[in-house]
Amino acid sequence: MWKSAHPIFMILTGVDSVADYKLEPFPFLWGRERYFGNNYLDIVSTQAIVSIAIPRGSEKDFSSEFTNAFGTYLPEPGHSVFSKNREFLFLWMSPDQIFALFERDGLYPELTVREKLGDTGYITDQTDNWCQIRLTGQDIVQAMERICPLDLNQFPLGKCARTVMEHLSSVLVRESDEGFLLLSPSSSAQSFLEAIEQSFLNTGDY
Amino acid sequence: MWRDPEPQQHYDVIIIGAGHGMAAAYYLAKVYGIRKVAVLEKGWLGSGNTGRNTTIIRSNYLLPGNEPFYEFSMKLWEGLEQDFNFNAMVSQRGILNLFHSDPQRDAFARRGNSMLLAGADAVLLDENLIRKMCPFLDYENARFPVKGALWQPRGGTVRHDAVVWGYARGADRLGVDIIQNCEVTGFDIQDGVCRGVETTKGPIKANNVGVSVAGSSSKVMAQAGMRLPMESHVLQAFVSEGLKPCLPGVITFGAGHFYVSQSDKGGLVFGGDLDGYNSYAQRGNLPTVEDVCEGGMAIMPMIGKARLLRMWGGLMDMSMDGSPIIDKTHISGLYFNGGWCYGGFKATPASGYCMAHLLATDEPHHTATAFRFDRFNKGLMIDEKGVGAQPNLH
Amino acid sequence: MIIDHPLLGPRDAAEFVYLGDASLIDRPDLNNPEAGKEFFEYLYLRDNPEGIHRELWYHEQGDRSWLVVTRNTLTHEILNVELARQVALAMGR
Amino acid sequence: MFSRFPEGGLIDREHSFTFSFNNKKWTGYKGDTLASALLANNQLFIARSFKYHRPRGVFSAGSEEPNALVQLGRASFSEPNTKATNIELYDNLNAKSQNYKLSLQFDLLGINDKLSPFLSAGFYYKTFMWPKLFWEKLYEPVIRSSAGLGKLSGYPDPDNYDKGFLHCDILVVGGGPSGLLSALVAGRAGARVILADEDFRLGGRLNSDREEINNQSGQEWVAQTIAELKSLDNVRLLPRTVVFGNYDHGIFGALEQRPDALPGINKKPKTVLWRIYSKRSIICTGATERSIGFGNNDRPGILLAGAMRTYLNRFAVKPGDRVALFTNNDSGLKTANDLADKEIAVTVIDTRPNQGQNTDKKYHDYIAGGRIADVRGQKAINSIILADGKSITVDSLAVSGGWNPNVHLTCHKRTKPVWNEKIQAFVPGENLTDGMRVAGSANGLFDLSSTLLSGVVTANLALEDLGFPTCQHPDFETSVETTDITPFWYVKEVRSRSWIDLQNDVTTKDISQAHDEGFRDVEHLKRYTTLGMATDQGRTSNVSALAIMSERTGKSISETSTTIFRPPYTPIPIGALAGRSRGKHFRPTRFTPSHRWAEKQGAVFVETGNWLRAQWYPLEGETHWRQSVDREVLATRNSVGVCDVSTLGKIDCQGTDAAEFLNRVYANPFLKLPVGKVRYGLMMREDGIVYDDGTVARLDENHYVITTTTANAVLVFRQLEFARQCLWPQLDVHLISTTDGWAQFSVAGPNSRNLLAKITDDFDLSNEVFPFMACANLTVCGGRKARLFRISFSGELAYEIAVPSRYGNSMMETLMEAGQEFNVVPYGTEALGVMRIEKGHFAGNELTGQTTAFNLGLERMVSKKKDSIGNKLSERSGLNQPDGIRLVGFVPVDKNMQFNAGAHFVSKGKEKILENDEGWMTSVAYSPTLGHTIGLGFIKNGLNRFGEIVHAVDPLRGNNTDVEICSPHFYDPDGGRQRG
Repeated sequence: MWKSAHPIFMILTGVDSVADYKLEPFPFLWGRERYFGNNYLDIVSTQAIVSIAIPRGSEKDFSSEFTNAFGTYLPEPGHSVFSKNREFLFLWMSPDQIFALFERDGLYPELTVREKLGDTGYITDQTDNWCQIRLTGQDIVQAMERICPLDLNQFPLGKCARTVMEHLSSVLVRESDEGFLLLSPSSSAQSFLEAIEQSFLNTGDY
Repeated sequence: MWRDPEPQQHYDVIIIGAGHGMAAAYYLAKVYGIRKVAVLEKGWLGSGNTGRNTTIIRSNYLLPGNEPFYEFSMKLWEGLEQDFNFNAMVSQRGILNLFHSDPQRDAFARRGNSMLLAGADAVLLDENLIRKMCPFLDYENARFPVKGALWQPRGGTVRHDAVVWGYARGADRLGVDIIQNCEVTGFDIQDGVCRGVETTKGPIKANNVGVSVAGSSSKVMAQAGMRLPMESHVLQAFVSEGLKPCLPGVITFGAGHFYVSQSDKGGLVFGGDLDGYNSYAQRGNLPTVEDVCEGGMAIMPMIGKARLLRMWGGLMDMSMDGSPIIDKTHISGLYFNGGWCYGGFKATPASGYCMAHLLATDEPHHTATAFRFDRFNKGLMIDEKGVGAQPNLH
Repeated sequence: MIIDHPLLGPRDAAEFVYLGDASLIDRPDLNNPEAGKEFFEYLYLRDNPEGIHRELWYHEQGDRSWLVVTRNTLTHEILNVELARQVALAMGR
Repeated sequence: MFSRFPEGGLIDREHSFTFSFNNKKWTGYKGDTLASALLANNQLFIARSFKYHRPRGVFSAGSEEPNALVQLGRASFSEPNTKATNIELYDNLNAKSQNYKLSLQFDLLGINDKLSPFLSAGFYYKTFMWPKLFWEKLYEPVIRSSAGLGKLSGYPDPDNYDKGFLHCDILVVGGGPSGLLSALVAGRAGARVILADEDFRLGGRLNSDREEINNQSGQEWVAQTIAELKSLDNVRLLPRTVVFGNYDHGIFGALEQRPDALPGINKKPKTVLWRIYSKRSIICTGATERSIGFGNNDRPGILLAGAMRTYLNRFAVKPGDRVALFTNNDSGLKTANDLADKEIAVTVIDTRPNQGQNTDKKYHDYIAGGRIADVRGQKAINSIILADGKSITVDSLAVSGGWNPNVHLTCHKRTKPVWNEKIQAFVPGENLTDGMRVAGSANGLFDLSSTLLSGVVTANLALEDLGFPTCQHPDFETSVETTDITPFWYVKEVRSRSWIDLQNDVTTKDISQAHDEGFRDVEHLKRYTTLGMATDQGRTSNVSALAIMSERTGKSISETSTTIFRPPYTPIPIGALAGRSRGKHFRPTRFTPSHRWAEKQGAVFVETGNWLRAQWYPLEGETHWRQSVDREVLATRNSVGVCDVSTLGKIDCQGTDAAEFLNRVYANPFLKLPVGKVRYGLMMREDGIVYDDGTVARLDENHYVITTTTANAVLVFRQLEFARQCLWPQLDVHLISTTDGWAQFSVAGPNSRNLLAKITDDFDLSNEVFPFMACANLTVCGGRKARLFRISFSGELAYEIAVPSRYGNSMMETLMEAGQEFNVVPYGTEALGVMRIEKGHFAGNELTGQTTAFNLGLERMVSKKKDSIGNKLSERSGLNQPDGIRLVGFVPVDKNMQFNAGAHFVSKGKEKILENDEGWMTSVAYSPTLGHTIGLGFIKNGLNRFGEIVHAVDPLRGNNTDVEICSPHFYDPDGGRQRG
């Protein structure tokens, strides 16, 4: 009999024999980093993204499960929130969906969330759907206003939003006073990176 | 150019709308001998879509319901100026539909063959021929390289205002009353029969009433209690400053949303997509302007230094399958012509002719038999673009 | 244009995709004896007013909510914005 | 003779620039415009007019300029129709005159001016028709060759352009006195303010006029105000920025010229197109002066009076020793006063009979109630002739017919301006929307103290709206200004032509003629005469034309009303509006996970939407694409091939109601799909037309994975969200796209199982355990997460294996390495296409958006028992006609013959006309498996016509092939191979 399709069971039951081949990760932008003056652009490659959808009809149960698991409330629309231990950053994505961002510690990031939440919520690994770019520095707003329709001067810590830049879907998260995390679909990551780099080059002598 | 008469009490035919409607009145008088006709225009002559478009004429249609009609229109264009003795500057310098992929080529080939089978003209060009004809297109650095084009040499442009004026002058001389600044406020319908209209200049009686009001179709027909398979959308059009001649004809960019020609005065006349939302504002917003210019720069990067001089917004009667309706209604004596989407200008002569035919004979013209109201109910849509009941995508 | 999203506040219309008349929520019941006629009218016949229009917009480059926007088609003034799901639920869907 | 005063003006005499005009070198200063520098060098004759090629010179000092258009820059950097009055001078600037044949001085087309009796308004329409062919062959080419003004280089625009987004509480448009003050008041109150002005120097008329504010010079006041504005963090100053359009909900379009981007010097953007999102806006765009009609009033050396003041005071240009001023209002007298103060001999001709008696200025002469009938001098004015015949020798002439508030931005949303009798001009209408207010002379306030006060009042109103503190209204002490005007539009006692629209060469006579021919609406006037349609958009001429028009019709100007003001306020380069989206950056590029590997193999790529996909993988020695594709097909069919199919849309669908949801969005049933199984899904639009197709895999009780076609991934997701939120909001179902998350590979061919066995971890791939249409989560290559689907597009024993996309490149390498013993090949989209045609699978070419399940032969898949999207309307009679088109296969009767997609079908022996058209060929391939060309296509009643021979008619390519109708399943029709 072939085994249950569920990935969690696959892992928990282990495997008897493994193939002789190895797969190596190769994200498109891996290792690219760059300074623009004092502004730093870094490709984040170790952070997992897991989506959690909230089951219809059990919103309240989910909310309390969530709070029990992570020591914080669900993020408000347009906002992000850290878990109490600050290991997880949750982004509000839609009325019934949030993203959990955390340091990846295994092959199955969805399991990390599943272990915390139990069977409440529908979970999908989104890590490979997105490229993640972290920007830090004082001139980010000046550069990003060339491509970002959001008002980044009024985008305080704890805000996040999905929008469109240069025809590309993107998610912005204010991570620190001088720092933003940006997500954009991984297949077009190269175009996204070029758009950001060009914005710096157009706005300063870097 | 034309008289400015007060409306009479009764006409054989009243036509509402002086765009296609003016053409209809002209052919009614000239071809069908019905001269006791009034054309009612809410604004000034040419204030509707006839005077707000990118002036392109072509008959490069795909579907059997459409192609013979548009080819009929093309032939009328070709004899138009001699017909009404007014120079509308019909300029058949060709229309080039660029394609960028094999599936697009296949679709254009199917279309080109439809055109040839219908007696129109079509040529499939490869990249080398296009390079000779249009050396200024982006071949080296294009995101979507040009693979070829469907060319209709007889396509081209016409001076749009002159079309209005020419038909008006012609109709006026045949006895048609052109009544400007006369808005229809209601229909006189008794026992399922339309006997006339109410207007801002008082009631006017008629044996038959034809409605041909483009983007205002839903509004006007609502006065007769009808709901239409139609939405009104804004389409922006653009013209650049005058430039020395630099384009050979009409060029359309298949991987973006951009079509362009150059007027006799030297302006680049161009356009793209609808703004995309229902609107009666007759003006659009900036994102569409940018989108159109992006398409323009992507395909012909020499136009970066040409300046956009004016833009305007027309009210498009976007139908549910992207094709028009020329048909009688369930109300006796009330006829409708609309749903031209943003292809109405090129149709002006045939639309007028077929409307005149319908008004005069109560039967559809043989090139316009598919343009029926009941085609949606029966599943006989004429959907050139294949996007379904989504008017803003046609 | 700017659409004042009920959850997220004002956002550029460029983030949205337009569908059309909000009556598209009110999909007929297949089991109705007149279903054929109702589906035809539902899909093809639209109010197309010059003035107040309730219409569907999708926040595709945002939170993926479908919204019911009440907008004046003559002036483009937006009078009200609701989550379409709430509207649909209130209609008993 | 014009010259430069030895001192004074707002130019930086420390920085002199050399520039070239018509190939001669000249000198100017930093702070000059090209126009001021040319005037200072006594260059009056600059351009030829559009229609009559008359000599023209600088007329204004701003973006309203109708005359002084030049071709700026060299070669590919060359910009046509550039207003010399708007060009900020820079070192080595190069400009040339335009619109002449031979030379500016000796223009062959100057003959047009002599032919003018035949070239009046609308002349085209009445002539050039006979004989018929002559229009296209003769007349039109001639007219076209004389069309336009400047030239495009024909080369790609080499400049860079950028765009951006700005947000503010209050946008102030215009940096004159009212704008500066509005911005200051709003800035001090703490509001986020943006102040934009099209000039490179803020200050507006205070740069041109000699005024005092609170005992400071206007210039000192400007400098002090700007200094304070610059000190405020919440204020952003945008000089060189024209706000060109007012759009919905407080959004404005603005174009900033970047002075740091000089042609060819660096790659910085030349302009930035700003979309400014404002909560409130204050329009302080000032006013534009208009002229008066009189004979030859277009000659070089005739300037608007305000412009002459600008050249005099701001640019220190001396307009000769003897200057005449023709005015109907007080503002003109300011020019006379400033000229007189510079000890220039001024003759004032004031149309008003009773003015000027009390003036103490030392004018050379003052003629009250005077009128200029004509001027002398072709390429530069040398004297004026008064209506009474008196001649006065002059070096230049200043004209003021009054001022028109720049109401444009207030009208872009169709608010009509209203006529104000007192100032004889249109002012902004009532009920401006989206928080717009108007201050200063844009609102018809022409004296400085009112202007300043309105700046404060307006800013306070905006601040109050937004909940900011307001300020006291200060008192302003300014010079006393009077603004009296008596309407006077044109001089009647003239013999020569009086010009109204200088650029499009429209005269007072043309306006009368249009009226006489029945063009009595202002829009008709505009269209028939082309008045106001030139690059200056008639900013100095429209109102004068209206006045003349209303005189003819007997209506008031108010009744006559204006044409519609539309964006843009000034012409905007198309390149600037496109920004970065051109060339390769026109749209984003999406790469497949194995792109790098494919690149190394020398794959040929093809655009499919935004994706780049490998089309085929040529090997050394293969010179024609067909060689590569045939090899890939045969190798796959004979052993095994691998294709990156990651571009297919993938949607995770989860929830307790997921099955119910899928059952409603697909035409075929989905309630009973077992866990671990895949089912083909046919998705329709509500109108019963096929929308998309793909597979649905049930990975777990409440977890499905949907695939869509590459092209429709986004559209299907949108449609599903609509169904989920709007149609069935109670269902517990959740969607998320995972298209980019998974690298997915088709592994196809008889050895596909053997190949996969080498890389999967302890997974039983046998037909018994993992049959056709099975699916599973599993691990590969030592514990890597993967999904496996046993589905086949090629018709072979085949699988699709998915791994997280960052492992995709490595997965491709691994499959190639592990597959060496099977002679595995990578195959591209061409081979994929060939195999699907051989197998009779439809794809994008068949799904035209007009195709029904019936057309595809899938009508039995559409469940009649359930309510799913499109089922009801798919039953309409027109979509189910018995002789409707059906998808079938075609083979050439002569197997050596080829045919193409796009050919139409005509029954044998029938005439090849549209009436006999029975369908068309949708997809064609050469089948290396069968050894001849095969095709799929739609033909009427096709399923009942197997074996019939029809013509595949392709007149477009001169091809006409007899083809036999057959089953679309050319290859392994029983499907034994894919189930094996």
